[in-house]
Amino acid sequence: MVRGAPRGTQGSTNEEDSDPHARAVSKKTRQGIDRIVVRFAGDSGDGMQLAGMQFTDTTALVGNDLSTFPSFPAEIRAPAGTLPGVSGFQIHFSDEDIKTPGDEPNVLVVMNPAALRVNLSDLPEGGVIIANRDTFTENNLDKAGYKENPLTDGSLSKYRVISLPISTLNAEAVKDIPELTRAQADRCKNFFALGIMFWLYDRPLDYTLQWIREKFSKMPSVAQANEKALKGGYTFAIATEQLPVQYHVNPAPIEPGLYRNITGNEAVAVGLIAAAKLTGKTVFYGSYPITPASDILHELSRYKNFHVKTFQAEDEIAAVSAAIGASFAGQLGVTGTSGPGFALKAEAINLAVMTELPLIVMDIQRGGPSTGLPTKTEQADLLQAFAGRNSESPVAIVAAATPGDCFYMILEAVRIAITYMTPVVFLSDGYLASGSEPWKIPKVSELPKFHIVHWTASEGFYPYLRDPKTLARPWVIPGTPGLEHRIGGLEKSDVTGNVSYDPLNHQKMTELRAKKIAGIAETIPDLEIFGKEEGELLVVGWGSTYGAIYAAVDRVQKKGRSVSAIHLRYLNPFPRNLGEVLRRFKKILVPEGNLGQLLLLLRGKYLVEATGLHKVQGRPFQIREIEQKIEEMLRWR
Amino acid sequence: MVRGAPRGTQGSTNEEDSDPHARAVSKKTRQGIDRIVVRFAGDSGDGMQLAGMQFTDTTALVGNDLSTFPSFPAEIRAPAGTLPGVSGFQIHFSDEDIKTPGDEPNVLVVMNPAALRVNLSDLPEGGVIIANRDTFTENNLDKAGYKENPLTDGSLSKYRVISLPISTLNAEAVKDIPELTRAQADRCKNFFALGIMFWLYDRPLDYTLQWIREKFSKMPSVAQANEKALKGGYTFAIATEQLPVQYHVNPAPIEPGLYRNITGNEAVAVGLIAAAKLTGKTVFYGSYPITPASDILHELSRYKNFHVKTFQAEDEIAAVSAAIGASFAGQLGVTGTSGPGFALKAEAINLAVMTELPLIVMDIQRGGPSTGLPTKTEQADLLQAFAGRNSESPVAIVAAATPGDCFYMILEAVRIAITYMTPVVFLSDGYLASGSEPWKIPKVSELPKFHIVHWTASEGFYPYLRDPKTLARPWVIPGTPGLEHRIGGLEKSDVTGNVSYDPLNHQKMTELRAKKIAGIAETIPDLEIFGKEEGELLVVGWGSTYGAIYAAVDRVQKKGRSVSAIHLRYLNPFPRNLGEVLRRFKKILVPEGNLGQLLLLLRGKYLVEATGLHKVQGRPFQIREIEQKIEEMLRWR
Amino acid sequence: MNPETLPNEPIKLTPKDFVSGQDVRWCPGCGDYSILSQMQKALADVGLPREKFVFVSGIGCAARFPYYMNTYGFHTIHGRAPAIATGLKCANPDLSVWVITGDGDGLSIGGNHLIHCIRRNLDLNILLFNNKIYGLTKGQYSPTSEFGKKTKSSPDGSIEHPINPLCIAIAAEATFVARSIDVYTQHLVETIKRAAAHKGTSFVEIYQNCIVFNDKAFGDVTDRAVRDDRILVLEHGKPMRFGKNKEFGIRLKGLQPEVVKVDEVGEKALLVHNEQDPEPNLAYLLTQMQNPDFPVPIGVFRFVERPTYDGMLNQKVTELIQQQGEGNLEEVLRGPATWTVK
Amino acid sequence: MNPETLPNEPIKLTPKDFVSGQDVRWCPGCGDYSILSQMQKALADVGLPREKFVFVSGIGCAARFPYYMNTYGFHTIHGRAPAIATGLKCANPDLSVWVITGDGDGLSIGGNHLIHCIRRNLDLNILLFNNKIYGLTKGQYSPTSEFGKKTKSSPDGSIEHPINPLCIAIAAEATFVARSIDVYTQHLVETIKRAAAHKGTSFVEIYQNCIVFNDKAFGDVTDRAVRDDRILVLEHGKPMRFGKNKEFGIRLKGLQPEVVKVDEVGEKALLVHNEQDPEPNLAYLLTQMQNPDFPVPIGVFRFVERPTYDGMLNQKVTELIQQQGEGNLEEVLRGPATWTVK
Ligand SMILES: Cc1ncc(C[n+]2csc(CCOP(=O)(O)OP(=O)(O)O)c2C)c(N)n1
Ligand SMILES: Cc1ncc(C[n+]2csc(CCOP(=O)(O)OP(=O)(O)O)c2C)c(N)n1
Ligand code: SF4
Ligand code: SF4
Ligand SMILES: [Mg+2]
Ligand SMILES: [Mg+2]
Repeated sequence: MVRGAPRGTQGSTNEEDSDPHARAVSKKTRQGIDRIVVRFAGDSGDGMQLAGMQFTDTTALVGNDLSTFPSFPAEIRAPAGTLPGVSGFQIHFSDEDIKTPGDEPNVLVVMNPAALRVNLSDLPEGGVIIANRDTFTENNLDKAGYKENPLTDGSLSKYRVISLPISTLNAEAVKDIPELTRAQADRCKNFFALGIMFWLYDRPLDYTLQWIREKFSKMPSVAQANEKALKGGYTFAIATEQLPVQYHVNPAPIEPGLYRNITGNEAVAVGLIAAAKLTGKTVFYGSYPITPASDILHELSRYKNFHVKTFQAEDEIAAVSAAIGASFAGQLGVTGTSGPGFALKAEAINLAVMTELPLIVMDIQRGGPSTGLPTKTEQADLLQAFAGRNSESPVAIVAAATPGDCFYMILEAVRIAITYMTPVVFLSDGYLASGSEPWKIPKVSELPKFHIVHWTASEGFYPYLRDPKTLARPWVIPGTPGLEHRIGGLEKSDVTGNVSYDPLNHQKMTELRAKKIAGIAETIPDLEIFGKEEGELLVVGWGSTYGAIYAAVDRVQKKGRSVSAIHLRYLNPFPRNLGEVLRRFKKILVPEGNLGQLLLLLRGKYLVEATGLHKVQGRPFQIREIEQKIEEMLRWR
Repeated sequence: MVRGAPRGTQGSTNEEDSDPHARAVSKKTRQGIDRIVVRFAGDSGDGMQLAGMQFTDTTALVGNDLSTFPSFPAEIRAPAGTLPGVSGFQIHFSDEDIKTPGDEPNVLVVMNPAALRVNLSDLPEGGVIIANRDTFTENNLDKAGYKENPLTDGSLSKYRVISLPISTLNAEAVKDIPELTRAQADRCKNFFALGIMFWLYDRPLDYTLQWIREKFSKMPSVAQANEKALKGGYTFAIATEQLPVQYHVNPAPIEPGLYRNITGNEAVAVGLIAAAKLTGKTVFYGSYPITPASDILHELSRYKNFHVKTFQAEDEIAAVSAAIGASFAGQLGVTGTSGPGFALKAEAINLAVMTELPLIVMDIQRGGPSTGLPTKTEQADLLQAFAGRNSESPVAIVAAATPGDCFYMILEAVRIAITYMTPVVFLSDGYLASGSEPWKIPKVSELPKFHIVHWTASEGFYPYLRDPKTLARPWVIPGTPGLEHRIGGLEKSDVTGNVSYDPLNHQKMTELRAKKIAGIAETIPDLEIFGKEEGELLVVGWGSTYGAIYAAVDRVQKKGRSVSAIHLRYLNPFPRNLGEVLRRFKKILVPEGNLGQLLLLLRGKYLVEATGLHKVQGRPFQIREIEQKIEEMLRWR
Repeated sequence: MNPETLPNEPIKLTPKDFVSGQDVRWCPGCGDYSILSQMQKALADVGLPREKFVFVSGIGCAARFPYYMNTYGFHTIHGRAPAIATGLKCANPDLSVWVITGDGDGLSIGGNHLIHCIRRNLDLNILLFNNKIYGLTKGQYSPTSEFGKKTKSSPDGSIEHPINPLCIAIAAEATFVARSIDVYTQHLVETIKRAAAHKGTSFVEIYQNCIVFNDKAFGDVTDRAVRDDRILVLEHGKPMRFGKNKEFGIRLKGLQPEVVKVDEVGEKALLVHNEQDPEPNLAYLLTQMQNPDFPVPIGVFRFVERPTYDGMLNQKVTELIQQQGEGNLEEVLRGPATWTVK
Repeated sequence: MNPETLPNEPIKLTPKDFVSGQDVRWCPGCGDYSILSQMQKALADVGLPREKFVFVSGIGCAARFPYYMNTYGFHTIHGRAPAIATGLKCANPDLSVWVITGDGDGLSIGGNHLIHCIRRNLDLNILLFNNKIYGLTKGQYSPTSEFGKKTKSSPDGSIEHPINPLCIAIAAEATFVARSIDVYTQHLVETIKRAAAHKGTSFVEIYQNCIVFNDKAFGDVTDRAVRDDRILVLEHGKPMRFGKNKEFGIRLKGLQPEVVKVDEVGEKALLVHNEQDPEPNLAYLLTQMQNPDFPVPIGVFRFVERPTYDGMLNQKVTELIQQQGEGNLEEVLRGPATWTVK
């Protein structure tokens, strides 16, 4: 049944691109490989996210470095078996440091024809397809738009197809369990497939077995079924001739410590919970559900005993407004959304700019404009964050580089907001939000401390007095006797904070607001250069492009070429040494998930002749795409 | 009573800065002068706007070139006699071409102490103050914050004060009119003052007399009173010794034709009414009141017989949404607002970007951020227009240079919107909106024609087909048989317009949307350079800075220095020759009413080392400020 | 729709004519499917050609609706459909405009536009698919979710008191207010036709089952076993009776309705439904009747005439043109005062 | 305010204590002046220290109010005050929060926030100054302006049917609804005190005269000559009587109130006001009584108890802490599964 016969490697000289399976030649051998990219795909109802996550946890436990990226069906819920209903989960794991979920899968596990159809174009020639052939019925083929069964019509001859009757095998494995409905039985087949993959990549079953027992402790027959399915898959894999080789990936040399797996949205939530603890404040999270930010609301709503209060507002404007109200009340006002909601918040953010209140605005970017591609990633809200409000409206902007970095950048956002009494925009995106990576758990004692001083003395108090160093105005908690005062969105008189239409005062205040934000640079770490301190080409990234850029630069550096990289986690203000670093390189490349937004800011601010690389496809950069552009630019005269 | 004795000129060598009154030496002579700036100021209830407008109309009729700028009290309505209640109207008129309402008044007419206090700082040394001394009572002085009467305490010795009992004189003039209440009588004093000014600058009374008769045709005693007041002021001026010189300003060499006076907001309204006629479409204006845009709504609501429908929406979001609905219906959807409202419209504008519908969004900019300085001017929404929406969201942007230019740029906005099926942002500001200038009335036959072709054939129709030249998609009127189709805010498949999450399609469409807007440049006139085609310094302006920049450049050019100017009325895309023009000059200066927004775009796009001059004081540039900066830059090495 | 703009020859269409080619992408078993079918049936009988219909929606599962109707359609942004439809109808009054919204789209982010559209009485139809949940964003509580509801965003139970859509519509001075249910197919078809026939804003709440995130939200009312006892079908001019054998009725006690047995009190004692009452009081009372104390009323609560916004706007245009003639652009260009420079 | 948080010693304040130093900048003769004075009088008696009060407003003439109160104040953006106040109250439940809004701010751009704040029953007070006009933007019609009103933006008469603020509040499930009038100073003071005392959202409509752009908008009701005949002062538990000598009364006829002469029908026949009725029906009916058919009711329409949003939110925090203890950050950092790399 193996249509795609084993072939030689595709001539790629690059380790990460090559297909390790292609090296399998003899029977049931165990073979070491350095890295592998597996994508699980199936119908939304097939439990692929769960299978992927279990595989991830176990992979983490055996000590590989890893990176994952799920892809959900578009926002609508499609009928079973159709193309829009396909859900996927990709994991890249390795015995080395890796930075992305992989440019493309080496192995594609497909639970139905639609999953094959949707994902096939990403599979390079020679890639492995493990298919549940039981689902390749006429009806399902039809829904996926196949006229013929691709598993049998020869159209997959460029790939190595391992076609297995997973449904049947699974049904067999669980058949003796009492009280199990047929539907329940069939729903275990993701664990059967997972069992196969656990054997194929030489991973232990215990973690998942334990998980099953806990999860289904109240439904013993379901627990038993999933357990049998998992073990069934594993034993089947041992026995079958279709899988002649077992692969082994050694642990990666990872910094010692206690680790967990974390997605960007989880890291945001954990960061905010930590902020509540570290500041001793209530975190008030005002939000209106929107993909891909909703999970932060869901997550935070479970931590009331950390003094985290969530408010599901009637819309995004109410959400940010309520957060501003909470900040005025002396607590930590936070709001989160995605692009369309961020646009709606603009007017209210400006109220916080004028009243100089701390505020965290999180934008988990997605494809646009308008409703756009709601479940897909993009990095195109940078300019909106920078200038998408009426008049001169400076705010601080930070952006996380990896899922785990969301934790640290949220804490930075909090630090900046309360130190400088200013709104801070925190940028993440769909890729970071649901992508995951192993994350070294910090010790609480090593986390930053926040010392918030609220003004309480009635002598010498003016609402718009400024701290000489930070230019921040005092933060007074309403309820403090003797400091009754009024603020608002009209221009303020310097120091007194009274309403003022005075021309020179307006100029002064406009410049002060700008200067305050610019001054944040004093507390921002200098950029560290990855690679040589000067040279031919500098690649500048921000946000979620970090992994792909650094991996690409690493590859080219290893070829001995002069290329370095920097990554901006602070977008406004920029780190102090940015201009100087830029000028040390002959050429500058700025890869972004937009049409050149950071590019415009860098060119406009530093007058450097930077070049952009723009990908707006709802998915992250591949390492290879950046690598190619680097090579191309290094060839330029 | 004349406290400020006549003095010599202040040593200024510059004609426009000098004070012509200072040249008055002998008694009741008539003297020619080239230009003068008068500011009328009084309490909101004193009718200063009316007096100013009457003076303006007559000044236009005698053939001077002129420019006016009213300044209203801040949005609140203050009690009579207080500082916030002061209203002003400035007019600059001349026997030459002039471009601004004048850097500062030569003559200040003040109807009460508050008006003096608010305006005095703008009056240069040696300036003339004509004050209604009757209102300088203890109570009024107190409200204005004067401890002593400035008319008598010597504090005005740097000025030439003409202190007149205008209230008394006025009461005297109208005393015999039957049925006139005391309040009505007193309310005529603006006409008394106007009469004085008419004599002083040698203007005829007929136009205003005619106006009074028409306006008050149903209140004969009020008409009579105003007439007597006006004439009374005139005769008093003839007689009094306090006004020894009558000044005469010759007609300016103005292009022949039929003229009217027009404010920016009037020109916008007239432009939209013309657009309805010229396109044969209904103009649907959705708006929510906001200063300084409300007058456009008021104005347009009176032109239903031009097929102009106004809709006062529940908020700005509804206003723009309704306009989008009207465009979808096949009519001309227009919405107008100011900064805070513009911020609120961002999300909906993106719907029009994605669905590629024509839409005019007018932003009459005001001081910000947030509520800011609602009645004051500013130019700081350019970047918001450029990028203040989620994701890559290209729209066309135009900006008017003068009040009258609003008419032409609105027509341009309409042309671009319907030719390219795109939202167009039209930028004006508080200064243009209420400032006025003489406007040569165009012949209807000379106005642009619009040929709108709606797709009607059902063969070959796809909602996202593109015109090969403009890249515009077809505009179909719902109701057209056979073309039923559906559009929306999700990403569209090229040509078919079906919802698409395809990665490469998204890249293609994102680039297509950008390319379409960039392509508008093909139909934009090349920039004309004011001055030499290349040289030392180029001053680049946009929007309402036009007058001050060109006047300043003109002055410096006349000193024989190498300075030229260009003015951008198209901000996105830029005119095709902009980059090339910029490169022909060694230095570039960009004066703007913000902290450097066009500057960022020019530097970012063309990598030119431009310098900014930033004024954010709620009022326009003075010619002198720009002139000084030019001189400074010409000195730079 | 203006009856005047109806074509002379009756148009014969079938439900199929209203089926667009697009794949329907709701979850299998979603109540939206039924609403779609009933809409297609109802429109076939309205007597207008397909091209005269425009469906406008916001964002949500419900808001996908326009894609599946072979008419003009506009899938807009979250909450703004009533405002967009307002401009559409004002600019092109010949169209039959249908707004499709959800409980989140219409009552959360879009509540204000809904209210203002209703009070202005635009001549359009608003169908609110109430599934008491945010479906598209995968299951957060909505403004109609019951107090205490546990959802993704309220793991320990919502602390929000729900809003009553029909009551809000009445308070917003609605001229047509009705309720129907996804699975009451015939009733739904009739209700949609009634809405189509009304000149002014027709507001219809449709109970819609979200099988994935809020299954059986209306089960206590719509379950076959109980529905006769839990639903009161309103009929104009008829006494309010319900129950398998119509054995129960509604009587007024002061200002408070009460459930009575008909054979105990006699039919005469029952409240008689009057959808055309110029006062909204009865309609209001009916909106207050909720399970389990009362049967849930369905049908037309209120149906009164009031001039429409678009009608009056266009009338003003016509009148002004009659009075002053088509506007003269030259006059406008000239403004109040001119002078000539030679 | 939580009564528990009231200080033990009664606080003695005078109206003057609430006067801020800022110049009041309303037009001379504006009704806002009176409301300001009555507020200062009322708050002096509430028994809370000044620093516990926060006034939050949107934009408009009314919204200037906070500047003139010597308390904490936040003059925010147009229409959003209820949302801002929501966050403020949730984050700092000890404060007495007052939202000041206008008919444009609260019912036009801010209508949705108003409704949702009311239905959530935040423990705060919303005073809507209804002058039936946009004052600050110099005279456009507002959602409460009467049909046909000529204003700057409706030179040939508005074609919008007005909205009834109290009716909207009732439909939004309000627990406290009242109306008073700028010139009814004593009544206004009492109404404000009642609002302050209510735990939950207190919604008060105040008829306010805009002397500049809509003078005498309520003249037909408030004119000294007619007011006794045109105003019905609601008193809990009392029959509804009005007129100079209380000679008229309100009786119920079916679902419809009617004006009767008391000596003709007897006081027993009259409707008795019950602001505490758990059902909102009576309150609703009262909101429908409008000039000239009926006297305009003022006073407290509805006053019922329901748990507040902020109260429940804080209770959940407290409960969870009681159950699970103060959150342990280390646990959260660790998440569901960890492994150790050596
Ligand atoms: C501005 C904006 N905010 C949030 C969202 C995310 N969103 C899409 S649909 C929806 C709610 C849908 O609920 P409902 O209207 O009840 O429709 P249903 O899916 O239940 O039919 C939300 C919050 C969005 N698309 N746009
Ligand atoms: C976003 C935004 N849109 C519009 C405005 C302009 N604006 C200020 S107040 C106001 C209406 C005020 O009316 P109302 O609330 O009735 O208050 P009043 O002045 O009558 O007291 C408007 C439209 C604004 N400030 N902000
Ligand atoms: S999520 Fe619910 S409402 Fe949405 S399609 Fe599925 S069943 Fe229907
Ligand atoms: S405009 Fe009207 S509401 Fe505003 S301050 Fe003046 S009188 Fe009062
Ligand atoms: Mg819903
Ligand atoms: Mg008002």
